[in-house]
Amino acid sequence: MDTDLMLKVYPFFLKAAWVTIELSLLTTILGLACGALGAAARLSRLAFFRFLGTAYVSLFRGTPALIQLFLLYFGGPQIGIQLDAFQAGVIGLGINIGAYMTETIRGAIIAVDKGQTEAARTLGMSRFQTMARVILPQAARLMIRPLGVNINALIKGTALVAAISVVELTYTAQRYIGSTYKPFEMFMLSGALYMVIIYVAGRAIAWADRKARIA
Amino acid sequence: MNDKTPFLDIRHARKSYGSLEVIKDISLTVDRGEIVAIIGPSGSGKSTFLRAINDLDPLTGGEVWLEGTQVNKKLPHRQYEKHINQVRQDIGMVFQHFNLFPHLSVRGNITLAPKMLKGLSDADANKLAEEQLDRVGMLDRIDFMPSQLSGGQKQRVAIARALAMKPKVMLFDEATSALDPELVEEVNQVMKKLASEHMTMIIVTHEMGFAESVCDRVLFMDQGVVVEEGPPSVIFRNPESERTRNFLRKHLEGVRS
Amino acid sequence: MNDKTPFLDIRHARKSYGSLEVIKDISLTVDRGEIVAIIGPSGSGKSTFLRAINDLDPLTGGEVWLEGTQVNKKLPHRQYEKHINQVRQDIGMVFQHFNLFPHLSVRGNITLAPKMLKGLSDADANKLAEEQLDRVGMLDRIDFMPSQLSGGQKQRVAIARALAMKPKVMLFDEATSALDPELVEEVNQVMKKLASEHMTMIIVTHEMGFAESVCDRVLFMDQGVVVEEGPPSVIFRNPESERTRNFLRKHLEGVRS
Amino acid sequence: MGLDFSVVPKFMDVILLGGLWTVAITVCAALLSFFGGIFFAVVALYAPAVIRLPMRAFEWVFMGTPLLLQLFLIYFGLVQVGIDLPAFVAGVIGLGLHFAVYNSELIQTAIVAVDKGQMEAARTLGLSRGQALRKVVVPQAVRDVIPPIGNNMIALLKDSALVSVIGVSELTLSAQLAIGRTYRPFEFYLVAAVVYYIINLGMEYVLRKIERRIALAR
Amino acid sequence: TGAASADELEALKEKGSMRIAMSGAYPPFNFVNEQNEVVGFDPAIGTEIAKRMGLETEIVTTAWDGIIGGLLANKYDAIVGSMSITEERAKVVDFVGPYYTTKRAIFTKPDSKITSVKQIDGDVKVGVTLGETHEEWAREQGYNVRTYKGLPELLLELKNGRVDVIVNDSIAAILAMKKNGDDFRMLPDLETDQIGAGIAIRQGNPELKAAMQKALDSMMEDGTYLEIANKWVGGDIR
Ligand SMILES: Nc1ncnc2c1ncn2[C@@H]1O[C@H](COP(=O)(O)OP(=O)(O)OP(=O)(O)O)[C@@H](O)[C@H]1O
Ligand SMILES: Nc1ncnc2c1ncn2[C@@H]1O[C@H](COP(=O)(O)OP(=O)(O)OP(=O)(O)O)[C@@H](O)[C@H]1O
Ligand SMILES: [Mg+2]
Ligand SMILES: [Mg+2]
Repeated sequence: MDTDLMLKVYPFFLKAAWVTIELSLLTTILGLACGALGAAARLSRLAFFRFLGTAYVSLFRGTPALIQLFLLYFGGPQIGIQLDAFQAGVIGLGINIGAYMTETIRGAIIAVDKGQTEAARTLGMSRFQTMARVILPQAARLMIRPLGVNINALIKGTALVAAISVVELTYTAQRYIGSTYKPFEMFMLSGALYMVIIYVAGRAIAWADRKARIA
Repeated sequence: MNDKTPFLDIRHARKSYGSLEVIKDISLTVDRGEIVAIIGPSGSGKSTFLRAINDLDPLTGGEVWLEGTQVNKKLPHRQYEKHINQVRQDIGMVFQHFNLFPHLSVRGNITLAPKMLKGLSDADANKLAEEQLDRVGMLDRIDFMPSQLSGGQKQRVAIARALAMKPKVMLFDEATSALDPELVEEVNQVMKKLASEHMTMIIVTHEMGFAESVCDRVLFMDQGVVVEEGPPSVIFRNPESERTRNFLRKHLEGVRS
Repeated sequence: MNDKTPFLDIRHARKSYGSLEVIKDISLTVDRGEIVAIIGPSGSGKSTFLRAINDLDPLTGGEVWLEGTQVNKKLPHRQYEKHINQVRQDIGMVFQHFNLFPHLSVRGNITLAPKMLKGLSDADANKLAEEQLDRVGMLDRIDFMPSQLSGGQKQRVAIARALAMKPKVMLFDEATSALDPELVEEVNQVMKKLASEHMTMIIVTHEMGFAESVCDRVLFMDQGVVVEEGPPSVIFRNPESERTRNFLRKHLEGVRS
Repeated sequence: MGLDFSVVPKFMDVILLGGLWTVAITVCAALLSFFGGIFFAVVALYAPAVIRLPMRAFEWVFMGTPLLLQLFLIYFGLVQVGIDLPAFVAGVIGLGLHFAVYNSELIQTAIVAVDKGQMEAARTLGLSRGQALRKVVVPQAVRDVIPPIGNNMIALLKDSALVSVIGVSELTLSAQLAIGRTYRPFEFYLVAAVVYYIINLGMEYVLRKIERRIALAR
Repeated sequence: TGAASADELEALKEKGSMRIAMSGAYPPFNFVNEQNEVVGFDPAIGTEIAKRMGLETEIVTTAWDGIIGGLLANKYDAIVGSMSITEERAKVVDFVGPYYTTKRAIFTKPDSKITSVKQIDGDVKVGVTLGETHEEWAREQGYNVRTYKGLPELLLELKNGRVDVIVNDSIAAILAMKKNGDDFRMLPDLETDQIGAGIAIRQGNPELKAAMQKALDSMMEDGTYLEIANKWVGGDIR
């Protein structure tokens, strides 16, 4: 084990970890937005929106994120979408994880007892009011943990953007492997940083879950 | 509204699920202040009929009128939504499984709809909640969460929640059948109290004794039709039809062995 | 076993949850073929007592003996496990909520334990399942899944499942109180049939009428003690204690309003 | 640059063969992740601390690091301590264990959620704890999480693309190979996406069938 | 893109800088040093060419799988990443150069029984890097080919004994072994052409191509090229 080398390069890994963190945060936000929209579409009264929602989930869950990224980043310019690599990474991964989050959010919403909707509607509350004040507050508790799993997968999935020239944690490791021929040391560094990021994210999610449960 | 218009008027109600006809042409008028019990075997369509009154399970045929307004009016979606949310405020409903909102306190459960729909201020809504909880004897639990209440207490809160909308009629769908026998009585007392205040009520129940002591009229339903209808003394003591007799006999065996 | 040894003998049973004493020194002997009912208000300890008999909720003091074998023997963990799994085969138990195994068919529910524990062949286990289902009138449902059965049917299957182990005594914990009133009767019939076959039974129930017509002896429990005990005619008609009288009065109000 | 699919047919056999490898690795890894998940879940809930805690650490590593890295360590790392796994086997183990850990989380929650009455009923019949777990509790827990486990399996299909790093010529690698020859990335990635999608539809179909079958067993 | 109408040279001049792409993981040609900077023969050549054209350079590192896709999608202007010039690639991109040449080489472990190219038959496992020209070549020879992500993996696998021989550019491999302290043997009797490495640009830019070629030629003439080659590779590799 070449600890000297590890000591020398670890600051650059820290910097790369920061890129991974930024990517993860932005992707999470975009993914949640897509998930919320997707779930709304899938639960819509209108068949057209339901179809859109279903097609979105099916296509984006049905093909590898890597290929979606390639098509967005390399294929985008052909239809006039010019994105830099980081933007493409966030948008590509965000839309991809959004499809998974759609299902998570939808699942939590339909898991709320139907009697709750009935009771609220019986009082004269509208569909929207019922959703906002009765169903969503209850669904929120149910969805935090499964969304946490989505986020965990997303953080690890950010490694894919190496393929479109974003130098994040995994590609930093790979570049150093290329020049130092020390794969184990480099992966040890990146692996440890991933574990820290994922640990912190996990704690944050557990905290949110606890908060929601107490409320 | 002139005096000849019935208070609640259900005309030729029909309901099918696919090819299964669950309600077969039932008509019923209820006067203001009248208390009607609906009894009948499981699957006879009692719940479906009750839930049709506020259009929760829309009828496939027939009309429901409350004080001269048609409840189940055919309207374009948006107008219908507006209309039905208005009408439902006049029709309180209490379910077998309470359906309290678990994320809100007792107070929150009661004030949610009045605040949202009637624009009550916090202070007014609170006053309203206290009044209604007092009415069902639950004032001391106003800041509890539903999970901290017994079944009977939950049901009394559910009743208070419905009452807080000042409904013109209350529908009860087996309000006590999910309760332990000892807890039934406290809910029955609340319903009796409402009866003494001349609240119009339609009560689906399995408790013949309670029906007998509280109601003005009893409907016996079976397989989607009203088999027999009349004052409790007649229905329970001298039913005309064989089916009613059979049901009552079995039922008493079931309850008293 | 000599004739003076009681069939089922519970001696000075005590049970606490922390500082809460739930069973306070109850002794009870039951003869072979005897049918005992336990009644009492909610929280009085009926379930706890019943579940102590097969050591599902172990007692904190006292002994349970069945046919000369101590059920709640203190043994090292592994030996205890072996012992208790053996003994429990002799003690059938039926719960309020059936607890059928939802992932297994009716047949699977009944044959699981005999196959695993008694090493019955598929053919023998099937024959056994058919016999027991016939006994509770459910033979035609042998290949249904529990989700396809009504509550009463589920409970009859649960009884058949317990009977398939050929138990020496059957414990019933409010076997009918989760059922719709119409479905209660069918389960009561099965229990009556077992009574006529001289099965030893201990029945926790809320149905006084049923207890009266089936049982040889009734125990009234309250707050962890047996307040009164005797033949049903005495307990139900002429109870000695004030507490029993109170309970029975309230209870009748609850059921019949 | 317009799309030109005329180069595709020449490589179709390579792509389809890659598709078969993808199916093979997905099926094997899915099975491993399923049974491994049950095993880990039972260990996590019931094993004594000496077994449970190391297992927990092991799960932690799998939960906390990217699959890419795990595959690399299994394939290139284990051989240095004398465990020489063929790439396919290493891929199956990496993918399988990675998702087994996820499945284990699901199954643990479900085991805890199985109605207490089920264990009681089984114990009352005289079944031992182990027997009750095996025949009554675990089957129900697994049944309850079939839909989310199905999700994991579909994610596994997509992640099988990563096995290309250790040289298993699955679908993504085959597409890359064709791209390497023709320099037509879009065409081949699109073709690969379609093949993935078809495999995915197949899996969804099977899952729906299973879900319908278990719906009765609730 | 309307490449045919407007040559990109103009646009580059206007912008004042040129983006050049490489994997960043192919020492000594391009790699990251311990200061996390991308250095090596390729960036040096690319920077020098740009300088002679009056342009700044911006270096992009990207995984090899997508490197041509990125060029075609206009994510950068040239690939100066040790890309071998092949007929097939030339159908998709234009090449400036070659800016260096190398030879294909086959390596074995020092104690291997394989001492000649002729001994490589169907039982011999041949490791190559995915997407390199060597992969295609090895397949054409009918070898039992296994593909990997890059040279580090190839060397590991050769060391681990999971492949018997590897096929790679001679220079990169020799330098890597030196650095790594490995003592692999090059099969002596491989008959192979020189392989030229070129700078890939988008097609339809004759002026850009000519300008870059001119810059390359001039640095070869005035000795700058040799200086760079000596610094990074340790010899002239024209
Ligand atoms: N959503 C539905 N789809 C199909 N059939 C339904 C649906 N809801 C109810 N039914 C059927 O309609 C019939 C009447 O049901 P309903 O719930 O009104 O009976 P009920 O008299 O309230 O019975 P219970 O006393 O058990 O509550 C039953 O046969 C039932 O199976
Ligand atoms: N696991 C437990 N921990 C603490 N207290 C318990 C536990 N189980 C039961 N108790 C308490 O023991 C007392 C007796 O409960 P038990 O369930 O035996 O009553 P019961 O007579 O069966 O009532 P019911 O008619 O409602 O079934 C109650 O006060 C209950 O709260
Ligand atoms: Mg009903
Ligand atoms: Mg009890």
